[in-house]
Amino acid sequence: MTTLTFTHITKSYPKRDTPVLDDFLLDVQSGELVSLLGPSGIGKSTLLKLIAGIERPDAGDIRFDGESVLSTAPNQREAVFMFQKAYLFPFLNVGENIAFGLKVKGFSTKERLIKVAEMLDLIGLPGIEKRPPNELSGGEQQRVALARSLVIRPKVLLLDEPFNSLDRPVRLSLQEAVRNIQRELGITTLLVTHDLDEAMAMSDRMALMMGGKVAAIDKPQRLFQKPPCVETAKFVGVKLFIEGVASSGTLVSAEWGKLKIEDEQKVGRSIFAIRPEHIRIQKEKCENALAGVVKNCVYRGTQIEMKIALGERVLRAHIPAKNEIMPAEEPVQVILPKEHLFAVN
Amino acid sequence: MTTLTFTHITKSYPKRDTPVLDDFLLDVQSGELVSLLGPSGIGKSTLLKLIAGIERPDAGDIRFDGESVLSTAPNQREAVFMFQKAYLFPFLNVGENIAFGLKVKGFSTKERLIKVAEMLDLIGLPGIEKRPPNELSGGEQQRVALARSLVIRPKVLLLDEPFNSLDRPVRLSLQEAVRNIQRELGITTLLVTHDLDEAMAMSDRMALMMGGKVAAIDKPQRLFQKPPCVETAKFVGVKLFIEGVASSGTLVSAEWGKLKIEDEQKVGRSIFAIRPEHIRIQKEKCENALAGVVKNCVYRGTQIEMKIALGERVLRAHIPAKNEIMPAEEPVQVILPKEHLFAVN
Amino acid sequence: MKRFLIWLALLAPLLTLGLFALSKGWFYPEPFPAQWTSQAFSRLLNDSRTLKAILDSLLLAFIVSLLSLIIGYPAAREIGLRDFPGKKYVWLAIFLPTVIPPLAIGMGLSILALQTGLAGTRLGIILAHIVPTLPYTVFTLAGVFARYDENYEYQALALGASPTRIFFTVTLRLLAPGLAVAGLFAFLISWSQYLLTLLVGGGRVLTLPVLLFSAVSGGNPTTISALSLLFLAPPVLIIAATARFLGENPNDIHERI
Amino acid sequence: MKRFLIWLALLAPLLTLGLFALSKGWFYPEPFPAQWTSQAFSRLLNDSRTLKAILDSLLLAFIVSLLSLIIGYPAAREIGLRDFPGKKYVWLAIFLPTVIPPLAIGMGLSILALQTGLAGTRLGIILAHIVPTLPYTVFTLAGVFARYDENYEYQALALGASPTRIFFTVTLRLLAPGLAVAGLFAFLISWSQYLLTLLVGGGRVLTLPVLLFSAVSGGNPTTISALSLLFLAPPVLIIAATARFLGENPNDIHERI
Repeated sequence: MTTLTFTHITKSYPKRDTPVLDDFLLDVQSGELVSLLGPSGIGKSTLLKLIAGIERPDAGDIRFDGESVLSTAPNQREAVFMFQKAYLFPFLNVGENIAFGLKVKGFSTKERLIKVAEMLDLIGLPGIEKRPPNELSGGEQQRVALARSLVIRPKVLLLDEPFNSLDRPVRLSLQEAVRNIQRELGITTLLVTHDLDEAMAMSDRMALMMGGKVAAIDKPQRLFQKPPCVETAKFVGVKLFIEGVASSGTLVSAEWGKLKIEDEQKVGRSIFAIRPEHIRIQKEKCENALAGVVKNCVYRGTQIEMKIALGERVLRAHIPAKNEIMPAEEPVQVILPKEHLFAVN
Repeated sequence: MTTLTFTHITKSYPKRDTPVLDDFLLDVQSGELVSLLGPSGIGKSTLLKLIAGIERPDAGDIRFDGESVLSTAPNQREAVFMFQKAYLFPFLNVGENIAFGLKVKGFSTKERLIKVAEMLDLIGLPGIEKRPPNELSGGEQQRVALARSLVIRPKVLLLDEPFNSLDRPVRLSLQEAVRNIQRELGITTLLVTHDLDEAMAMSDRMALMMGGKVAAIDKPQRLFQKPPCVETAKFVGVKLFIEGVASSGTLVSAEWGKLKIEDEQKVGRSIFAIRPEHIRIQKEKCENALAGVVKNCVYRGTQIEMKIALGERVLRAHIPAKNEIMPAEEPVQVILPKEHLFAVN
Repeated sequence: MKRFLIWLALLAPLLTLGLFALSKGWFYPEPFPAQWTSQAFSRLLNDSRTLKAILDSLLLAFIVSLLSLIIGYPAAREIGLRDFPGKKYVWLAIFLPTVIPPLAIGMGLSILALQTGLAGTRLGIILAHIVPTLPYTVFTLAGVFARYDENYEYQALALGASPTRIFFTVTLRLLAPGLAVAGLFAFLISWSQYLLTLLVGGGRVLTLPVLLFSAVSGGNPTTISALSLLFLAPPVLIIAATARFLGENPNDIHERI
Repeated sequence: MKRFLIWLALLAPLLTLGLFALSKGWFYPEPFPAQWTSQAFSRLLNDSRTLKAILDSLLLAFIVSLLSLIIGYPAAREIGLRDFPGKKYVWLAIFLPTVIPPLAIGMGLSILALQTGLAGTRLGIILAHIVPTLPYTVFTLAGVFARYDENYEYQALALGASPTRIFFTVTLRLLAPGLAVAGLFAFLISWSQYLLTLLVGGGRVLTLPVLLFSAVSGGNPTTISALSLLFLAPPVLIIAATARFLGENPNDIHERI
C-alpha cells in the first residue's frame, strides 16, 4: 500500500514551446485508482514515464509514501506498466512471461510456479502457462500482461490506455476485471485515458488535465453531474452555457431571458449550465420554458438526440427513447428545470 | 432516384467452407438509407463489391430500377464508394479530386468549377479547392471524398464503415452531415457498419445480417425495442431471455417462476426478453418482482450498470444515473415490468 | 562525435580517390599530396574513347532499366497484391540473384551467350544485364505493391474511369516514387556491370567500367582515381536525387525502397 | 504459366552451369550434353588449394560479418530509434556505398592500403571488406530498429531487470531474426568479394572467388562451372535458411529485411 505524491512537477520537451507539465500537483491515496483524462498531447503519458523513471522531470518531486524516488533507478522503483499493447515477450510462453519479474528478483522455480498459477487464477485464465502469447486473443494478452506486472506486488500500477485497441465487449469485461483485481490487491493505480465512460466506470477519482495542470479532480458522479468549471463541463458533455446576472433565485440573461435558479448563494455575473439529458421537451408551457422548433431528431437507442432552434440559436437535448420522434419544424417548449441548472464559475 | 434489388444472391470464396452470401434477398427503396449490420466477415463488404462490380455473384441478380446491372461494366454502373479511408488522390488538389469523375464524363472546365464549388458548399467546406488533401483533417478528407462521389450524381451510394477511423465528436458530426446530404440529394444508400448506435442514428431501415442472409430488417426504433428473434435481440443489447410456457397473460418458467405478460396472443412454449434499461431496481415488492442482491455497480454517466445476483444467476440492469450507487450485497427487488416483456420467437 | 565517425568512415575511400585524382604524387607518410593538378580529368575528358564509353554506358543502363520496369511490373503486381500457393518460394527465387555472386551468374550467361550466338552483341549485353536487374526490380516493385492500396483504383473505377485511363492517371502517378526508385536501382546495377559486359561482350563493347577495369592493370594511380570518380558521378547524383522522394520521416526511405 | 516463366528465367543460368559442370563436352545446337561425368567436382575437392581457399573464404566472411554487426549495432540503434537533425543525410550516406560500384571503392581502398602498409595482410582484407558490409549492416539493422518497440525493454525495466540483463534476455532475442538477416547479408557480401580481396590482398591471399576469377582466363568450361557451383553453394544455402524467418505472410520478407 503506497501513496503517490507529485509536487510542482515541471517537464518540457525541446520541440515544444510550452511545458507539457507545468507546476503539476496531485496526491493519490493508498490503494486508490485515479484516472487522468484529457485530450491527447496534454502530458498524461509523460506523467507515467516520469513515475516509472523512463524520463526525468525538470523540476519538482515524485514521492512514494512520502519518499522521493527521483534518485531511485527505474528498475528499483516497483512501478509497473500496462500499455495499449501487451508487450508480452514472444519468445517466452505465458508462464515464463508472468515469471519474468520473479526470476529477476531471484524467486525459486517452485515459488515462481505457485505464484504464476495464483495470478492466472486471479485473471480468470487458469492453466494456460504453456501457451505462446501469440495464440491468445487481444483481451487475454492484456490479462496476462496485467498478471506479469502484478505478480511482483509492485507499489504503483500505471495504466496507459490499456483498453484502447480492444473491441467494445472485450473492453468492458476487461475494465471490470482490472478494476476488481486492483481493488482486491489494493494497488495504487493511475489510469490514463481519453475515454470518459471508461474513466467514470473505473475511477475512485477522475482528474481532468488542462495546460499541464489538474483542472478538476473529484468523484466521477460529482464531476459528471456538477462540473466545477466551463472546461470540465464541456469535457463531460455539457453543451449549454447561460451567462447572466444572478440574484435571489433568478438568472437574468441577455440571450435567454429570465430563468429561475435554485442556487440562492450565487449573486452577480455568473455562468450557469445544464446537461443535455436534463433538458425537457414538451408541448405545454411551465417554469423556465422557452419556445422553439424541432430541427432534427437522431435516434440513439436509449435516447433521442434533438436539435431545437430558438430563434438564431440551436440547442441540443437528449430525451428518453420512450418518446416519439418528432417531425422537423414542430413547435415545442424547451424546459430548463431549475433543479438541474448549476453554476460553473 | 433508383431502387436497388437483390434476388437470391449467392457468393462463395475458395478459402471459405460456407458461402458468404447465401440466397440473399433485399429491396432498397428509392432514396432510402438502409444499413447492413453484423459481425465482421459476414459478407457486408462483399455485398458492396458486388454492387460496384468489383466482384461478381455466383448466382442471383442485382437490379437498379428493376434492370439487371450484372452485364454493365463497373465504370458504367454509377455506384460510388465511401470507405473508412478517404482515398483522395494525393497528387491532385481538393478541387481536382472532386472534379475527377466530371472530367471523365467530359464536363467542361467551367461546368466542373461550378459543380465543385456547389459540392464544397454542400459539405460545409467552401473555398478549399486549391488545398492538397494531406493538409485536411480526417473528417474533412471524408467530406471531400463524399463530395467527389456525389458530384457525378450517382445512382447508388455505398458507405463501407466510413466513420470508423474518426474520433467520436468528428464521427457524430460527419454522420449528421452525410445523413443530411443523402436526404437532400435523395440518393439510394447502403451503409455497412458494425456500430449499432451509428446504424440507429442514420438509417431509414436497419438490416441485421446472419449466415449470409438478412435475419431481420425494420425501422431502428422497432428493431431496438422489439427485436423479432433471439439473435437480433442479442445484437441490440438484450441480455435477459426467459424461456417458459405462456398462457392467458402469464409466463411460467422453471428458472424464473411465474411472470405476468401483456402479450395475450402468445400461447405455449415461448421465449420472452426484456431490455436491461427496462429492468427496475427498488426496495419494495410489486408485480413481477424477484428478490436479489447487488453484486456490482458501474457508473456510466447517464446510467448505472448493475449486476444483481438472483441465487446462482446473474442479471444486468441499467438504471438512470439519478439513483444512488448501491453498496455490494445490498438486498433488492428486481422488477421486470410486464409492459416491457416481449416475445422473441 | 559518434555521428562524425560514421561520416568519416563512409567518406574516407571517396576522399582518398579525390586527393589522388588531383595530385601529382602522394606518398606515405605525407598526410596530403605535395602538388595539385587537374590534368588527369582534362586528359580523360578530351579522349574520345572515354566519352564514347560514357555515352554507351548511360544508354545501355537506360535501356536495361526501362526494360526491367516493363517486364517486372506485371510480375511484381501479381506477387505484391495477390496471394497464391507457393508465393513464399517465388519471393525467395526472386531474391536469390540479388545476393548470389555475379561472377557465378556471369559464367553461366557467358556460356549461354556463346551457345546462342549473342556473345559480343549489344542485345546480348542488354539481356545479360537484365538477369541481375530484373529480380531486383521485381523485388523492389513487389514491395511497393505490397503496400499499395487498390481502393484508389476502385474509387476511380466507380467514378467512371476506364482501366486504361486509371493506369495512366491514377496507378502510374501513385507508384511514381516506387517506379523511380526501382528504375534507378536497375540503372545503377547495369551502370556498374563490368563483369557481365566483359564476359558476354568479349571486350568488343567498351563501357566505362570495362575501361576502368583495364586501366587498373596498366595506368597510374592518378588516372585510375580520376576514372573512378567519373564512374562514381552518376550513382552519387542518383542517390542525391532520391532524397527528393524522402518524406519528413527519414525512416521512410526504408518504406519507399 | 506466367509464374513458370518467372521461375525459368530465374533458374536458367544456374541450370546451364550445372549441366556444364557435369558434362564432358556440350556444343551448340545440342539441347543437352552428350556425355556426363562428375570428374570436375572430384578433381576440385581433392585439390588442397581449393579446400584451403574455401576455408579461408568462410573464416574471412564470418569475421567480417561479426565485426560488422558489433560495429553497426550502436549506429543502427541511434539511427533507427532516435530523431536528430540531419538524419536524412546520414541515411543517404549509409545507403551510398551499398549501391555505388565496388570497383571504384576498391581503387580508393587499394591506394589507402598501400599507404598504410596493410596491403597484402589479412587484417587489411578484413578492413577492406567491412567497407561494403558495414553500411549494408547498418542500413538493414536501422530498418529493423525503426520497427522495434522499446516498450518491451521498458516492461522488463519496470519488472526489475538491469540494462545488461535486458540486453541479453530481451533485446537480443527480439532482434535475433533481424541480426541474423543483417549478418547473413554481410557474410554473403564478404564471401563474394574478389575485387577487394585482389586489390588489397595483391594476390597473396587466395579466397575461393579469387581462385574462380583466375580460373576464368585459363580453365576449361567444365572446371569453371564446377568452381562456380561450389562458390554458389553457401549463398543458396543461406537464402534457403532465411526461409525460416518468413512468417505466414510472404510479404513479410520485405518487412524483415
